[in-house]
Amino acid sequence: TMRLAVTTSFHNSGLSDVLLPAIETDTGIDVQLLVVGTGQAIRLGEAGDVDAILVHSRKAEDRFVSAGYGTHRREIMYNDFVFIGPAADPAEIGDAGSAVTALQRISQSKAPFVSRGDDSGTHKKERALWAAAEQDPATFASWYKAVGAGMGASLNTASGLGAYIMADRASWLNFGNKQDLALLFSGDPALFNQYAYIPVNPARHSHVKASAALQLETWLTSPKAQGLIDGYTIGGETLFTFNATP
Amino acid sequence: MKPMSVVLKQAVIRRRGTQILGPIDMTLGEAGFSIVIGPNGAGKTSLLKVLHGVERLSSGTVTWSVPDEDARQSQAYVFQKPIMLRRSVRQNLAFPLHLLKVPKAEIAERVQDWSGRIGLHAALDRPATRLSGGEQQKLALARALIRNPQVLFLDEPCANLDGRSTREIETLLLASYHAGTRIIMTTHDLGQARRLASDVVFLLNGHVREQASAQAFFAAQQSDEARAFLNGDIIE
Amino acid sequence: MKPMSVVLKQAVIRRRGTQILGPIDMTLGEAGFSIVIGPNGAGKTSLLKVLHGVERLSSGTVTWSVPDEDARQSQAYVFQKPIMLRRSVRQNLAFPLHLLKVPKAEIAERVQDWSGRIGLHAALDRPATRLSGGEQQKLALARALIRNPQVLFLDEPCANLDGRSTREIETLLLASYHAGTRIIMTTHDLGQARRLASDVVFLLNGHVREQASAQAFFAAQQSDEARAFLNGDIIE
Amino acid sequence: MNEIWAGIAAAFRLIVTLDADLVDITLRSLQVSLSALVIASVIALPFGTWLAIRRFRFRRLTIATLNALMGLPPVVVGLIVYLLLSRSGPFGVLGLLFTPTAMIIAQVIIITPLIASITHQAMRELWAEYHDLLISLNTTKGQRIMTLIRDGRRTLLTAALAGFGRAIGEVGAIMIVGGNIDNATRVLTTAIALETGKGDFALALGLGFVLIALALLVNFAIHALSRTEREGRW
Amino acid sequence: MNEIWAGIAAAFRLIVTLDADLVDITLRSLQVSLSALVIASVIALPFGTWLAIRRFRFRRLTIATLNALMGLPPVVVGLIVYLLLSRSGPFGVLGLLFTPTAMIIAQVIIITPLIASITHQAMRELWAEYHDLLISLNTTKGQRIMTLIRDGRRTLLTAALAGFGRAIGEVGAIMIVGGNIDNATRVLTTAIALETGKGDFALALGLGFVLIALALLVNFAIHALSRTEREGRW
Ligand SMILES: Nc1ncnc2c1ncn2[C@@H]1O[C@H](COP(=O)(O)OP(=O)(O)OP(=O)(O)O)[C@@H](O)[C@H]1O
Ligand SMILES: Nc1ncnc2c1ncn2[C@@H]1O[C@H](COP(=O)(O)OP(=O)(O)OP(=O)(O)O)[C@@H](O)[C@H]1O
Ligand SMILES: [Mg+2]
Ligand SMILES: [Mg+2]
Repeated sequence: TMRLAVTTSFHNSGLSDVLLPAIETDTGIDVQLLVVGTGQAIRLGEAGDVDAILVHSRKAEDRFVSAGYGTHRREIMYNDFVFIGPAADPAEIGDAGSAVTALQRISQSKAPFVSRGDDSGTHKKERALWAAAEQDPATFASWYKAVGAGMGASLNTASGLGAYIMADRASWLNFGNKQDLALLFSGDPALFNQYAYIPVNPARHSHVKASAALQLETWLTSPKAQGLIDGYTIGGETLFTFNATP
Repeated sequence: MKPMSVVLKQAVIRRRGTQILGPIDMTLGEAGFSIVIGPNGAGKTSLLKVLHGVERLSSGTVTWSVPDEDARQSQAYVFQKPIMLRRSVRQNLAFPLHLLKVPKAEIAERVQDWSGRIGLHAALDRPATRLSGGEQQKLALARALIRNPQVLFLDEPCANLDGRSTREIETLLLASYHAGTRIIMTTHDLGQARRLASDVVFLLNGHVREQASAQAFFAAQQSDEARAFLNGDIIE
Repeated sequence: MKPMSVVLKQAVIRRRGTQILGPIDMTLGEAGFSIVIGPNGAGKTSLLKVLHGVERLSSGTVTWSVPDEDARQSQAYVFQKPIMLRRSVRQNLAFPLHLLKVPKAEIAERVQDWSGRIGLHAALDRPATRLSGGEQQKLALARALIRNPQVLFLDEPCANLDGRSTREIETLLLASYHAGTRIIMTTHDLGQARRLASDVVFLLNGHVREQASAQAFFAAQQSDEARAFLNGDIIE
Repeated sequence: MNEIWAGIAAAFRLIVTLDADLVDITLRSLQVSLSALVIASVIALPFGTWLAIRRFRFRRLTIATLNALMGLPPVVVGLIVYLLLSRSGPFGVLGLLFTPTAMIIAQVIIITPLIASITHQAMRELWAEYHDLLISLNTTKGQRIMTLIRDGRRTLLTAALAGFGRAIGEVGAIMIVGGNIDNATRVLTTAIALETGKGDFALALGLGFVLIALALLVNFAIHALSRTEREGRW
Repeated sequence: MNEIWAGIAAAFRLIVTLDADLVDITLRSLQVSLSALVIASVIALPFGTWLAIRRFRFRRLTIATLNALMGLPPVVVGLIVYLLLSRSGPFGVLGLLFTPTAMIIAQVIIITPLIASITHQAMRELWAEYHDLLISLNTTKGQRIMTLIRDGRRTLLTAALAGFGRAIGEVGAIMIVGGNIDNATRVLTTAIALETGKGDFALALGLGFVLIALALLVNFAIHALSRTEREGRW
């Protein structure tokens, strides 16, 4: 067995339910998933409480590796972020040309917007986009709701409020409480969302199962994984795109 | 209010399968100072509680001559073990009056009056649970009398009292009796029974063994058991 | 075990600022059947509790002639309000013996013996809290005596007992006294005091007003108060 | 381990600088939990007392159920309240979701069984003591309940404090119905959960220590107030 | 509202089909909570009783603190236990993190103050009643505590059940120290939180109803057992 810390958005997508049994049959490794926030995942890795992490926050990942907590960073796959909102789309982001425009329209219409507000990969991406739109969420009025919660909980809040929210496609497709929310905008290359795998450094934590972590990495970057990841669909939509370089 | 009498018909209390009282058929008239006597465990307390209605019958009936609600409202009971509210002596005395929504001024006055009569004037603001055994018994008595009940039940009210207090309470009870209160009381002090009783109920093993006017009873007991009891002999 | 005597020096109990007992200077000798008398609230219960050690002194000292641990282990106390463990009568009787780790067989035997003596044989498996007032008092007494204490405190042990039980208990206590038990007892029954006492302590308002042999005390009281108390008069 | 020291330091810093956000969410925590406590007590104290004095057919069943309800999982309570208050739910029109009111509702549901159970247990003894007297004085049901609550108020303290403790430390339900919205429904526990998720354990612990300090403060205050009453066992 | 019906249906389906996963996590829930309950009771019942019989200088302070600890936020307890058991913490070598043992440890910390507080409150009355007798019989401290626990066992039931309820419904702490790992540390509450996060309310509610049913079952069982003792107030 080995322990892998993953972010809520990865787990909520349901992909792990496909991958884990395959990993077990192919490699004999029983992978135990710890589903936590990005920050917490990194902390678990730093403490040596997990053997590897799978997250999507480039800057934090680089810091993790350069501080010597991780041996190396290996990109596995990506999906993309999408804008969700009430089907009526009062801010009219459906035909926005770019993610930045969409955000600007939301802030102009002052339609309720739910932000993860938890420093997760998703949240960091959202802030970057606001910055690109030359807006500062700190100055927003109460239509901007930083809910400080995981992807699922934030989606629940958004559907309860009928608010806009930025989510990753996988979580959205796998989400069960859509009410009258709909996917309104997607496709901007700026919304690219890369997942990377980082084994914890055995030089720092001698007890980590480094060989299992490497075995898992090999499997995750194998053609078998590629088939499963690319082939994972919900309602006919592909969620993740495998992009590991062998 | 109308005077009350009470009739017990085939009254039985059963607990854990054994019959601790009855069957009893008995009438207690509208006036009188009835003393219930009998050995320990005879069922005196049980009988009083059944008459008053704090203990339920397993079978049989208790019927007061007035509607139930009236009967309950005009009775008072002094328990064998005094039950003290966890409040001051003053609040204990005032409690039954508060329940009746008596005006505050009148409550204060009657509390003063009764605390004087039982010699607990100085103790009014002390917690009732800290009083001595005898003081508690006197307080319980005053708390029962302060409502001017029409029917008064007393379960060994002088057991823990000193000689003088006993005499004073007896005077008080007799005054109350002569003023028309119906009194039903148990005691183990046969001297007291002789001094107070207008009629006597002699209980034995949960049954009424004898019921007679005090004069008749103390002059000549009908049963060997009653005779033995008065002599302090073994009764079987 | 050695006989014990006890000395009280300037013993005082204060509660809420008022002095409810003392200051008392008093010696109780190694043998005797001391009866403590006095009106309600005089401090009799407080005095007994202080001697036994369940109540603490606010100031002054109680000193037993043997080491404290020995003294405590060989005393028993019957409280004015019987304290019943929430267990069966049998378990109540066995409890003090269990604490002493007496062998089971012996416990069973002594429980049988004592339940017979107090006439609660048939009640052995009933919950003690449901006994009648008098039955509880007898059970408390048996539970105290079952340990064969060297010193026995009794606080109005016959208050709720019928005539016959009172006589039987008195016989039992006298037997115990003659067998060497030191007894200290309160009672409001002056007849009982006369029958039992070897010496008398008369308490009034928390003070020892008189202490004398029973003979001397009942023949001629030194104080007006004691005289008045024996007559059931008002004492001031 | 260092994290724990860092947490204490963080708590200290937060308190000393009277961090505006901290004051805000602390007050909200108090407001929500105390409101829930008051409402739950108003329901649970009389109900628990009533259960202690009343014999009826399904009494044991009711008590067992009440005891079981102490185990109501907060997340489930949160979900149900969410569904009821959500716009598509029956009370959606009230617009209460993601407001402190919704959080109070959820907490009331969670702590009422706890307070009622402890009350019931505490009042049984007192009722056994008062039973004969109160029946004898021909009291009404209401008078009995009032008398028991009044004279048993010291023992009811534990019931209320247990309820308060559960409310102030609870996170599952209020996260769902409150949404942990910054400046609107964020309270101490949801903020702690947030910082934990972020991996900022020091800050999370700091907030936790503030919360514990708050609980201590409230408890000491209540004990001090109840001490002003006369001492001792009545 | 439909969700609630769907939840009931889901609960029904899960139970009727005896879903293997469900049986697994239900048993784990029970195992963790009952273990925590037993351990916490062994600590809290004597301690609460001891507090009731012992007068010492800081007694009121201790009691107020104990009451305050009922408000220990589970997330904070979870964090602290995490930090202690983490590989880089002092007990890291034991490798207990993300195991049921860790979850039990966290729950013991959470429910012990609750059980001890209620015990203390319940035992005060009994001690007032027995005080003179037990002192008079020259009992040791241990004998006093044993006697009170034995004769007050019925009133201690509420304390234990409150502890069990809190443990079985708790999610914050066991999520952090257990990690909600499938087939290893997933229990009912963490599974509910997971399904809630996925927005699958029907399943979440279904699991919630299973949890409530479990709590009811345990309570009825315990009440039935304690009923086999003789009836009535001793
Ligand atoms: N709930 C009960 N369960 C079993 N036995 C009971 C119960 N209540 C009373 N008894 C028994 O019924 C008998 C009568 O009790 P009661 O209290 O009426 O006696 P009493 O005549 O008042 O005695 P005393 O003079 O000692 O006060 C006693 O033997 C008592 O043990
Ligand atoms: N804790 C207390 N606080 C205040 N007063 C108290 C306390 N304990 C006892 N007293 C008072 O002290 C006095 C003596 O009490 P004690 O119980 O010793 O009297 P007693 O002689 O045994 O009376 P009785 O014959 O009625 O049993 C009483 O007036 C009582 O009210
Ligand atoms: Mg009686
Ligand atoms: Mg006394």
